Amino acid sequence: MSRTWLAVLAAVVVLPMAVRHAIATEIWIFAIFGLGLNLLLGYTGLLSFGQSTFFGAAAYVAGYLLKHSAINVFLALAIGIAVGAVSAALVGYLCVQRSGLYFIMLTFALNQMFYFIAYQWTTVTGGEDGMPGIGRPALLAVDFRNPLAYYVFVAALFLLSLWIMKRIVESPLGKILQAIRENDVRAEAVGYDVPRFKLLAFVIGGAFSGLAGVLYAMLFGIVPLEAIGFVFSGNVVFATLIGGSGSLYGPIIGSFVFIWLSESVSVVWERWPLLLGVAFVIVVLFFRGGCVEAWARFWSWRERRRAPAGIAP
Amino acid sequence: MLYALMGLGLSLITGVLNIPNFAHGALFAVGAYFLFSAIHAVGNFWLALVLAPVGVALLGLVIEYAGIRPLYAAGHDYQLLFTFGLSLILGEGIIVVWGPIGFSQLPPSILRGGLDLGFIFYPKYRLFVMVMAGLLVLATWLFLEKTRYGAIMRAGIENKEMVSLLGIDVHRLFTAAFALGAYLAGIAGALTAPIRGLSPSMGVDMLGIAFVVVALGGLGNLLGAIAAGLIIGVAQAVVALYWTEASVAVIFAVMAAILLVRPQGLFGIR
Amino acid sequence: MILDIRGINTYYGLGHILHGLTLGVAEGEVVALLGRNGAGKTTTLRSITGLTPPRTGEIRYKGRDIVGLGAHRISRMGIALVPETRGVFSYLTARENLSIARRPGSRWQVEAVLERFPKLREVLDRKGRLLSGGEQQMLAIARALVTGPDLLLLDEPSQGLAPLVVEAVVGTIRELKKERVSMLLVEQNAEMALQLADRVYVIDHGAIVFEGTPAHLRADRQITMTYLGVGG
Amino acid sequence: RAQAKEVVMLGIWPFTGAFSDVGPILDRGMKMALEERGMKILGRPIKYITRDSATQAGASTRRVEEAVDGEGAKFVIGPWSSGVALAVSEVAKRKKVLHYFSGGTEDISGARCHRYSFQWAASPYTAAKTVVDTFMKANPRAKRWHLLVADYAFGWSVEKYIKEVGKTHGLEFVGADRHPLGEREFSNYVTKAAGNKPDVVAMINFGLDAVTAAREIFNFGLTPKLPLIMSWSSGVEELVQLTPEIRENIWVGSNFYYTADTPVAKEFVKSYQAKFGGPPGYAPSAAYGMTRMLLHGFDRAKSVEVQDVVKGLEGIEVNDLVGRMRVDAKTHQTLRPFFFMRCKPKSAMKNPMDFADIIATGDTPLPAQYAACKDIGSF
Amino acid sequence: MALLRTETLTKAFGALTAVNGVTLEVQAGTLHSIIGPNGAGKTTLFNLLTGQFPPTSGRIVFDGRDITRTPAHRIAHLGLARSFQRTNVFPALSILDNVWIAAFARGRSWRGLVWRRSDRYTEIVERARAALADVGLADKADQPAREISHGEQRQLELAIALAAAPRVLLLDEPAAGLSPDETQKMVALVRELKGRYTIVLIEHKMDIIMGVSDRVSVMHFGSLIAEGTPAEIQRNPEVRRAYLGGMVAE
Ligand SMILES: Nc1ncnc2c1ncn2[C@@H]1O[C@H](COP(=O)(O)OP(=O)(O)OP(=O)(O)O)[C@@H](O)[C@H]1O
Ligand SMILES: Nc1ncnc2c1ncn2[C@@H]1O[C@H](COP(=O)(O)OP(=O)(O)OP(=O)(O)O)[C@@H](O)[C@H]1O
Ligand SMILES: [Mg+2]
Ligand SMILES: [Mg+2]
Repeated sequence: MSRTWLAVLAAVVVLPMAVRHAIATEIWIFAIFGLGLNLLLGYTGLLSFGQSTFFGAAAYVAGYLLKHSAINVFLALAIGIAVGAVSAALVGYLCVQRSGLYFIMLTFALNQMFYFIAYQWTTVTGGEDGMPGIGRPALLAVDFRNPLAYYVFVAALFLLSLWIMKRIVESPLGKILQAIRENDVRAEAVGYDVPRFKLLAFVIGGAFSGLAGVLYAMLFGIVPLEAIGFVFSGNVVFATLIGGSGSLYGPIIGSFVFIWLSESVSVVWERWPLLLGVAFVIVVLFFRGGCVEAWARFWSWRERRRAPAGIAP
Repeated sequence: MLYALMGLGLSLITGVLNIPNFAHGALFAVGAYFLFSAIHAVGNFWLALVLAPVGVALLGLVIEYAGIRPLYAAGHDYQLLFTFGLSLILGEGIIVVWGPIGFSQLPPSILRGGLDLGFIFYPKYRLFVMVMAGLLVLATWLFLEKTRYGAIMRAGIENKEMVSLLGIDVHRLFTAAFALGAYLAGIAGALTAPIRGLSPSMGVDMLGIAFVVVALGGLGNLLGAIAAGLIIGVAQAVVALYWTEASVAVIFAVMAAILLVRPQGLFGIR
Repeated sequence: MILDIRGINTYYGLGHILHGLTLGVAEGEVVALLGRNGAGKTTTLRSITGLTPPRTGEIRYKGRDIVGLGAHRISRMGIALVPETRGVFSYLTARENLSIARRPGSRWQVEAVLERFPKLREVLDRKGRLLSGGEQQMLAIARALVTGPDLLLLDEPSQGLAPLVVEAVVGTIRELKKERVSMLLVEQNAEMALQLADRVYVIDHGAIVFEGTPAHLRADRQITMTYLGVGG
Repeated sequence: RAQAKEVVMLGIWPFTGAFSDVGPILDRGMKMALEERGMKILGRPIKYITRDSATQAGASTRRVEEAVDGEGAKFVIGPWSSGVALAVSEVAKRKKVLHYFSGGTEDISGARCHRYSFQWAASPYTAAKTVVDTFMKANPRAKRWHLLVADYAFGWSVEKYIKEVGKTHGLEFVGADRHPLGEREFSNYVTKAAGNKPDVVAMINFGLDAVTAAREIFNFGLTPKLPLIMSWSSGVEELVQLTPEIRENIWVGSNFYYTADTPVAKEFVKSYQAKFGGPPGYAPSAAYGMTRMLLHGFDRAKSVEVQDVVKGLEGIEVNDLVGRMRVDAKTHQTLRPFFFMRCKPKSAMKNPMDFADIIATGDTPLPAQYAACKDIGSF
Repeated sequence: MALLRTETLTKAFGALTAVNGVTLEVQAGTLHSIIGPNGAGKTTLFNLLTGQFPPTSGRIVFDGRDITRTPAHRIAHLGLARSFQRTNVFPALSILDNVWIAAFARGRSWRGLVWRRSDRYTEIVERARAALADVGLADKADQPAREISHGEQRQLELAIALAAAPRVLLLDEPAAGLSPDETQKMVALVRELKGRYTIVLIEHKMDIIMGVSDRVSVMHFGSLIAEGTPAEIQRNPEVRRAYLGGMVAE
């Protein structure tokens, strides 16, 4: 087992002691969400600004079923993953042909469309009221209403997701997606159906988003309207960028920093989005590459400072 | 027409500068608030209507110079992060400066009341806005299509290096394009204020629509943005009459439908 | 010397392209720069025009160091480039292509340039992308001329042109020379370059490997074989 | 530990997001009510904390849970928007903490009622009855009504009751258009309303929707020729966003108006004016009023335990902010008067905040056959 | 029978007809060169053959099979690999990954696409390493492609084409930008490959063309103006006028 995995495991164990269970749980949920996005953003080079479409759609569908037909947890998760994947396939079908700004705007606009559908379809989604009353059915005598039990469940799923994502990025698919990001014309010429692969990445990302969406709904017992809104889409992009989109682990660090930061700042000052905005601007102007790169830079700076001393006779 | 105006400004910035400007809605709101303050400062609607968008353009100038210029070479992700952060700052800034509660701004007295057009009673101010927006769109279009500057900007869309080889300062050109885009957002906001009033959230409300207009019109296609703005305005008005619940979602549905048929947008070439 | 390049080093990101390159162009002189693909000819021109400024070294134009000035400033000092990609704006008409380059004090106004390329007059209102390759090349040269340059940089001006048009370009270069415009000519068509040039440089891997008159170069089989791939 | 004796109260207010305008003033109201008691209840210190609801159900849920778990908050007041309130109400139920809310959802004391949540605002029925009865008394011939309704549960229920009450007056509803929440382009609705040639336009919407629509109705020249009724308005907060010209001939139903003629209101308005330089609107008053009711509940229960306070509130009857107030033990609905005002023309305004006169109050409770809260349940 | 054949293949970009009625036959196992002035349409012809864009009219037949409107990635699977005139690699990927990507595309099976670790495909890795060894890049396998010199990128360009184990190799100016000795190496390599693959070669360097080609076709303004053995082409007056000019002869 590598050092990174040990670090992640340590974080999983320590986090619930450091912050409240709900926030700790939400951090890992967000990390799952971020993992899905990063397959698109970091590996395929597609900046999707509409990830909450899949997150929200999965949360609504699974939430609805949890509420009305007493399905078990794993079925709910499976349904959420499926809904995430299918909605991603739909949106992806429209979007993968486009690139650059067009892609961003399309994912954004389609996200808005789903948002307004959820907003208006009050009989099912509850509109602005959200869809409350979602339970966490017990599984094998484990009562997930206990926050710690649920935390352990989510953390386990997160580790599973991370492992799956690691396998995916280390598989041929991961390499092919990177190749597409680097040079899609050449990838096509070498023999890959580029739109098809982009769609596949989209669907996998959607499945991860769907999983995160269901876990989120069960965490708070409600699917709030904002779960499908563009602010949510933005947040996951920003969390990933703040963490560093170049690395598999970037979104994990990002979601930790993002959620922890916005929660603690919001208690301090009511105009906290202003600070968040300032933070974004600072990251962009001075720390492009996010935490992962800032960390790497810090280390190389330290190494450089130490090196001369070591060489000196 | 207002949609067209918004779309035009955004299309200019996204198309010419290749920057996803999520702060465009915030600039729109700032335009409205500048108008409000300017009226209180100079006591004259018309003068304020001239001053407010110029103020927004100046703000745009500063933003471009200080923030956007270093980002042309960075990826869209960072540009997006920046403009989104900017929109948060501007939006919250409005609350800090003008307070969280909205205002009403009456039209100038000669434009109050309405005209009976026989089949419909229509407020004079709305007619004025339509004419103004039409004129502005026309002026912008003429400026970009018929003058040397317009040609330069369109050339800049295609090939920055070549433009600078002709002795033209591309940076200044882009600053000007951004300022012009900000100006259009600002004047759209100022013109809207007497209709929809002012509130800190007005920018966010408008942003989604502006993006749809640009996507539909084709990136950087100014004429397309105008046409898309009109189409969306009409579609929304018609749907609101028959199926009110859908009047917002329809904008996006129309977009999705058109993009299915024409993936490059209505008039897109790329 | 109207242009005096001394020991410039130019990079693309990490790629070190020009290695201490030195060359000069005298007033009213036509200088040819020859070399294989990727030797750094275009990079030399980009260095001069400020598109890819050298990191070190000196470029003096009319006695003034122009390294680090913006491309537009350098252009306004009287240096014009006809790029190898032509750089015709495809969504502007030919007339607009010319009009955005126009400068008040230029010694060639649009009319004067059109006199030189009568063919262009017929296509003035056509969008750039509809022009034929030859027309595009003419337009690129015309556009460089209306800026009124004292130093004209030509990057493969004969590229993709029919022999007759090549003749026209050759003719134009000769006339410009009579008007004492200095020129730096990059050409794959070595024969044409050698006919026109007063002096020749051969560049390889970003450094000058030969300097002399065309006659000298023709005589030097070694150089032509090794660096130009011709003359065998 | 000293801390254990503290009573922790949470104000969950919208400091950012859609209703960021009212967050700070809600906070003021609650703080004033607590300070009146010297931040003490039954000899124990009160610790007042706030959280930002952001008008997002998810964020509110998260933050209330955090305040309950982390800060030991046991009494929650707020937030502002109905949707978010229902989410907070769920948390209250789950975490077994007391929740008091004021706003336009019937569900808190209706379909989704439970032992821990209370509703301070009048029932939509009370509002509809007050509005229609009073308006018809003043304008007996205005029988053709056009309704403009926000398209969600609150709008539907008020619409239902207005039509119900309207029957007794023989009203003809010439149109009833629903608009989505957050609509900003009302020109089409207004044109349609004008086409119906009504005697009066009645709006059932709230906040920015109501303000934007009222403005548009004026722009299209309907007001002041026709009367416009804002059936369920926040009063000051909405009226201040309009100009005197627009307000002319607007009639307003509200849960509070600062000229309310009760001793508590007079005292509150005076100290609020002195502190903040303007009269309180509905928001600070509701926060103030709810906090006072909650404290009355403590007094009656003589305990600081959540379940005791709940029991203390159930059936309590006091003369407070808006007059005689009673908490219905079966539904947790606060039974109380609703206000109906008429806006003043510019010339009659004594100061810029002198918007309207109260012309009537009404307190008819929701008839039992409509009550959706069949069983309030146990703890 | 010809392995690769075009029938009156035409490609117009608006008013410009870049490839005009080209009918060409490439026999299996031969090295067939295409020469012609800049802008004659040679690269465009390659782009048509590999499906980068569809022709305006005409047909392409590969191994008896009509591939005229087959998309690029499908054509690559059929065994048509190309190198690009402008270096066109995956800059952030390592040299080995660059080649690996091409090798995997033509791998026997894509089983385990999203799951199996990519270094477990031993056969693919071997083929990739062999291609790198062929062009002399084996010892740089782990460097990112963006950090190697221009000449090495040209070699990588060729390795990517080779790794696909193609049946026909389309080489677009493989020697452009190579220093003289590297050019020599390239010529040697092309000679060696000649036995193994069917090769179509575009080159401006006449010494290479004349040295290695079995047949030479000459394009001019989109059309084929001549075809023959190197010796015939060198003697053809029209070719000399259109392309070779005065430079080659003496
Ligand atoms: N944008 C770029 N980024 C990185 N490297 C580049 C870039 N442009 C050119 N190069 C490299 O710089 C070197 C010199 O290129 P340059 O274009 O100057 O050659 P040239 O002599 O003009 O060749 P040609 O005859 O093909 O035009 C080449 O190795 C090329 O690959
Ligand atoms: N996508 C395109 N759109 C429009 N015109 C194009 C396109 N691609 C190539 N052309 C034009 O088609 C003509 C033929 O181009 P092509 O690249 O095939 O020439 P070539 O024979 O390969 O020349 P070279 O020897 O310089 O590589 C050129 O004039 C070129 O400008
Ligand atoms: Mg070049
Ligand atoms: Mg070519």
